[in-house]
Amino acid sequence: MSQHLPVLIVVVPLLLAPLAALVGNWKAAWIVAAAASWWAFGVSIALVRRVLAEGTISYEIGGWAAPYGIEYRIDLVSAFVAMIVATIGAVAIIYARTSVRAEVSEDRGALFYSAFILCFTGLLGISVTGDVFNIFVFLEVSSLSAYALIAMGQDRRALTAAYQYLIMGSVGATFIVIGIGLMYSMTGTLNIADLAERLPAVADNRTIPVAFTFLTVGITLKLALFPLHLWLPNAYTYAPSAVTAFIASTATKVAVYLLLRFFFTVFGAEFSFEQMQLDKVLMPLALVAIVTMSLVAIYQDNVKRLLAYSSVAQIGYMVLGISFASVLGVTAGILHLFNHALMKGALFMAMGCVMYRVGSVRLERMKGLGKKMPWTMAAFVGGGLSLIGVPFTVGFVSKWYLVQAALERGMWPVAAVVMFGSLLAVIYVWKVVEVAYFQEADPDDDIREAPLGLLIPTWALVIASFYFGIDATTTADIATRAAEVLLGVGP
Amino acid sequence: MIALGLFNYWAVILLMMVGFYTLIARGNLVKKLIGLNIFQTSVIMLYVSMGKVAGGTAPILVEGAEHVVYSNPIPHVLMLTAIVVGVATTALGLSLVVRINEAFGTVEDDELRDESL
Amino acid sequence: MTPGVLIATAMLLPVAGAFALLFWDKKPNVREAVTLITGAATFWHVYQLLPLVRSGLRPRLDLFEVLPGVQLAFEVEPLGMVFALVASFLWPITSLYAIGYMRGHHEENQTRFFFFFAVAIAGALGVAFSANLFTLFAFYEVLTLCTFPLVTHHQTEEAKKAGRIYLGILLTTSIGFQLLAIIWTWVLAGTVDFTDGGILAGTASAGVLSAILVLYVFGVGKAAVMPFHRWLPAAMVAPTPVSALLHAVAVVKAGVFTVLKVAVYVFGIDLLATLSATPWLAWVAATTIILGSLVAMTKDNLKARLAYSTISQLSYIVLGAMLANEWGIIGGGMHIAMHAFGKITLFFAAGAVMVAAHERNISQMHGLGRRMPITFGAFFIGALSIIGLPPAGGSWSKWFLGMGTLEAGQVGLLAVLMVSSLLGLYYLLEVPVKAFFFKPPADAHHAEGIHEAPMPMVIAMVVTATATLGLFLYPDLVFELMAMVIPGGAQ
Amino acid sequence: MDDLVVLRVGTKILIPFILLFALYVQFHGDYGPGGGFQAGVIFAAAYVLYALVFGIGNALRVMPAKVVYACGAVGVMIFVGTGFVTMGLGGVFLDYNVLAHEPSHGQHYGIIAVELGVLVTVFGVMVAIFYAFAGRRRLDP
Repeated sequence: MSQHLPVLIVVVPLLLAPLAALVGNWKAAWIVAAAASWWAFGVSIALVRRVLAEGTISYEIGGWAAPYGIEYRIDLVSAFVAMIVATIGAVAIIYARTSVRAEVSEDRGALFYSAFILCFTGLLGISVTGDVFNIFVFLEVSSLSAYALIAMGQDRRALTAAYQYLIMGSVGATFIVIGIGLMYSMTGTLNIADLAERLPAVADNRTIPVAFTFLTVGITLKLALFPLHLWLPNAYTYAPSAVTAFIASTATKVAVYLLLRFFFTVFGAEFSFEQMQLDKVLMPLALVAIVTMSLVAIYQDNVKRLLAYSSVAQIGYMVLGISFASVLGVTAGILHLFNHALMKGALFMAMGCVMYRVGSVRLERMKGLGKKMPWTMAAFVGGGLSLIGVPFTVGFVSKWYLVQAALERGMWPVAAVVMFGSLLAVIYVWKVVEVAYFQEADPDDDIREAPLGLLIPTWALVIASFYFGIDATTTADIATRAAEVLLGVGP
Repeated sequence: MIALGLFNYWAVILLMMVGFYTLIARGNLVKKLIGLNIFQTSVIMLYVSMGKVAGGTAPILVEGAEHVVYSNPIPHVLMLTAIVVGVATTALGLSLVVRINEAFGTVEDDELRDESL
Repeated sequence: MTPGVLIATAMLLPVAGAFALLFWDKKPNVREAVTLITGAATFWHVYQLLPLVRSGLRPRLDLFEVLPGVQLAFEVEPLGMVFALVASFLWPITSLYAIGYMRGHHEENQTRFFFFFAVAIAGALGVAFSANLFTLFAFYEVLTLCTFPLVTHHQTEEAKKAGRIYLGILLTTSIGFQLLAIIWTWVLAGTVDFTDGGILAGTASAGVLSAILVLYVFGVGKAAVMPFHRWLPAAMVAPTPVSALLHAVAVVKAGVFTVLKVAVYVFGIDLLATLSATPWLAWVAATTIILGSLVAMTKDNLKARLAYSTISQLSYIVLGAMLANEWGIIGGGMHIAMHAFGKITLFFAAGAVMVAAHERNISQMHGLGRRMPITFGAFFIGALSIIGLPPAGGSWSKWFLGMGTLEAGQVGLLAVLMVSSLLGLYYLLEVPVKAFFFKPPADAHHAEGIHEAPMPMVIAMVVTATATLGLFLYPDLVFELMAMVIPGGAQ
Repeated sequence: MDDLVVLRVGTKILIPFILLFALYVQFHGDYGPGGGFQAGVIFAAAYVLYALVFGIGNALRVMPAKVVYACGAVGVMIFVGTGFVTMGLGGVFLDYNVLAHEPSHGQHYGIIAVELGVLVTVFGVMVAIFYAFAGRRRLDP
């Protein structure tokens, strides 16, 4: 049993996804979906522990040996990303039970959960597989189901948002396939470990830089790095709340994982950053993303859209960390993957609570919510503090490492930009807080606190974002070791 | 003449550009999808032509014969998957277009933009 | 109790008291009894630490590692002892005063007020006891955030605007500069622990260290060095007890305390004296002293005048730190205590006038002294201390600061101190003089029926005024503690 | 389309052969060219042809939308289920060798089973897409 864990984390949800569609009734479908995500959650924890104890795990699908057959290869980075996805999935599914009922029509409930689990499976699959074409397949599994999920939003603009995402996402995925194809044509292998071994021999050939470029564009499109982020704000704004919370904390994170995987493991840091000078591209874009997207966020009056722009800025932080290509920088990037998943999940979930009671997340409808929905807004403040990077929250931990990485390189202006980004976060978070706490509500509104079914998952993430801010040694340790694995300097 | 010897790649690039251009330049959502399809097809061509070994036969085991040159089957197999993905994307895209048409009464990008505001 | 437990209880008591308050929301008498008892108990616990510190011990409490290598830890050293003693002694007294004030003024949301008040004290004690820069920064931010609801207590438009300035400046400076400086310190020194003699010596060029010093001094927004002083007058919209304890003692002193602590334990006096930024910053502080006094003279609103006086006085302490010799440090440290008692007395008196006569402006206070002799008598004593005249405690700290300027060879700075005293003579003594000796204005509506403020307020005032006098007669304790801060003791 | 006799008769004759061909492709798919994907598409083509000629109402009576959706789901489960069976028999996921007494037979069985899953899914999805578009009412002009 335990030797099958690497594949079980993917195939059990894959088996349960159609089952959820088959059972038809949304309640039963929810049970199936919850079983799938909690199963994956448990397995992901077990995998992290095993990888920490024993090192990289390899699993050969169908018993075909590695470079020929498909290999599932789980190192610390994969296990950590899988754990992030599974954790958020497990919390989001609890949240979905109440939230989706309010926002998605009942006859589509079963299909919703089926698509949800498929998306979940795809994201897990990307993180555990050791085969580049398999990555593409899982990427499409997750993306296609994500498009469908977004289209289920109440607002009709959800449809156009999903369409826009579909077009841009497919272009991104196709770019990735082109990159993979060109690499295959030079090396004749699709296995990540094997590719990493064979690429240096042909690195002088012009095909490899071309493949590299296609992959860069494709992946940055998927992770919504500025200026390829245009699909993201609408998609996050109009998707059902549970979907926003889930996708915002997982989909882009997995895309960042792809970035790490391709540029560090497949091409190697030396090729990516010294030969191709990737940092010269990524770092300015990341910095611009941090500043401009935070500024744009300030001017939004739909809070979900505000948070979506903030997400683009936060992706900038992750990419910035990676662009240092040092252990500290990559550690910061990986840490922020996890930390941002927690806080953005909590924030979007809090907005889902508002959506549930108020029916809108526009700023002018949130007047006086601090009194009427104290727990919800307290959760928002908690997540917001983390976004700002106040001590004892996860956001602080990320910032600590990021600034450290910048200073280590002597790039103090970069560190200053990071700080400036936090200050912009103060403004957009406080904008919401002021409306919720300082403006009087309409007296005839009958708004009550959100139900426990929504509050408990929201607070679970808020508390986690405080817990891992107070005791960050575990996550920081894992992230450091993961960074060492990626840079090949670890034991 | 080397450039002409790689005519398959030229064809792929041409298709790719046609698809990409349609995808970007056309305002009609259905036409965008068609562009996306052409774009994806060009990638399929890229892979398939990549797997062809000059003088090779279809990769089916020929009983008894030794030293037979086969084309590389893996790119073809991969493209089978890519085709499935393409079909799924198109189907999903078209169904979205149908619903957009029902919700907004138009499938033109510029009109939609006005509607959304 | 072991020292570690003492430290923990001293900080936990206010928090526990705060939560206990919530239970007696509906019973004001019980609620306020709880406040007073916790206040007294907290002071008692802090006082228990005093003999240990005087005997040269440094009680320590290590909680846990937050980040690898960075601990949440507390250590009571003499400087922190001074600050903790002052803050915890004045808390129960201010609570007593607040009871009279809040009831006399019929304020709303009193439970929330007392709750955040107590938490703020816990934050101040956390700052006082912090054993490293991280812990200090964390509690510094806790203090910022939990005083925000106090500043915006009235929830009016004006309060909202003040709150924005308050939070904006304090977070901008702390996240933008101070955190950057802390992380820079960590990168250079590999530690953020406060160590005798400093940790930065020899880690980088003088230019870099000067830059870090500038970041620290301006990054501690709570020290209100110009141009980052605007938050302090803005915070005066808060109820007077908040202005008294937090914006004359706990919050602002947390700022200057941080500057002193950084000067002594991070840079070390010897290193500090060699940096080119140090005299420059001393002159910035001197400018603030003069400008603050000048602005104070123009203010007719008594609380605003006191606020600018505070800005000016805080820079005495920053100046003391930047003199970078033992007399400067001793004078600065003593001024923490001296200014605290003097200024809180002044605020108490100002609040008493507001409650009893409903007057805020000095021009309306003519002749009030005859009706409220105790109040204005206390004001007079407080004013003497701030100006630095015997028989009030403030004269000692000024004396030592003056010696510091001479030792540093900065006669110009000595002149600044003198001029500032003269200005203080004018803008502070104007109030009691006019109150006692001027005739009430013709349109004054307060002629009849005005008498002293409620009893709890008068008691509080008398206690602090007496203490101010007492500190003149017995400054030994503070001096002794401060002398222990200096490596090798004072000659 | 009641008047198009030739079409109706022609279709009736063709459909069984198309279905048979689909099965041929399916069962030939273990070691030779062919397989579930192609077979599923051909199978669906036969069905779509029927629906085109005899009307979607009749087609829905033969196979209601629910059954079609179920096909899509069941196929995936057959595929994944095969993997679980091989795991249960002591192999790794999708290790067909353990399915029979000797590996090459096992490979036969395994591939056929997996391809059957693919066939069912592809058929289900293809017909579902057809239903989704064909069954939609026209927008009022």
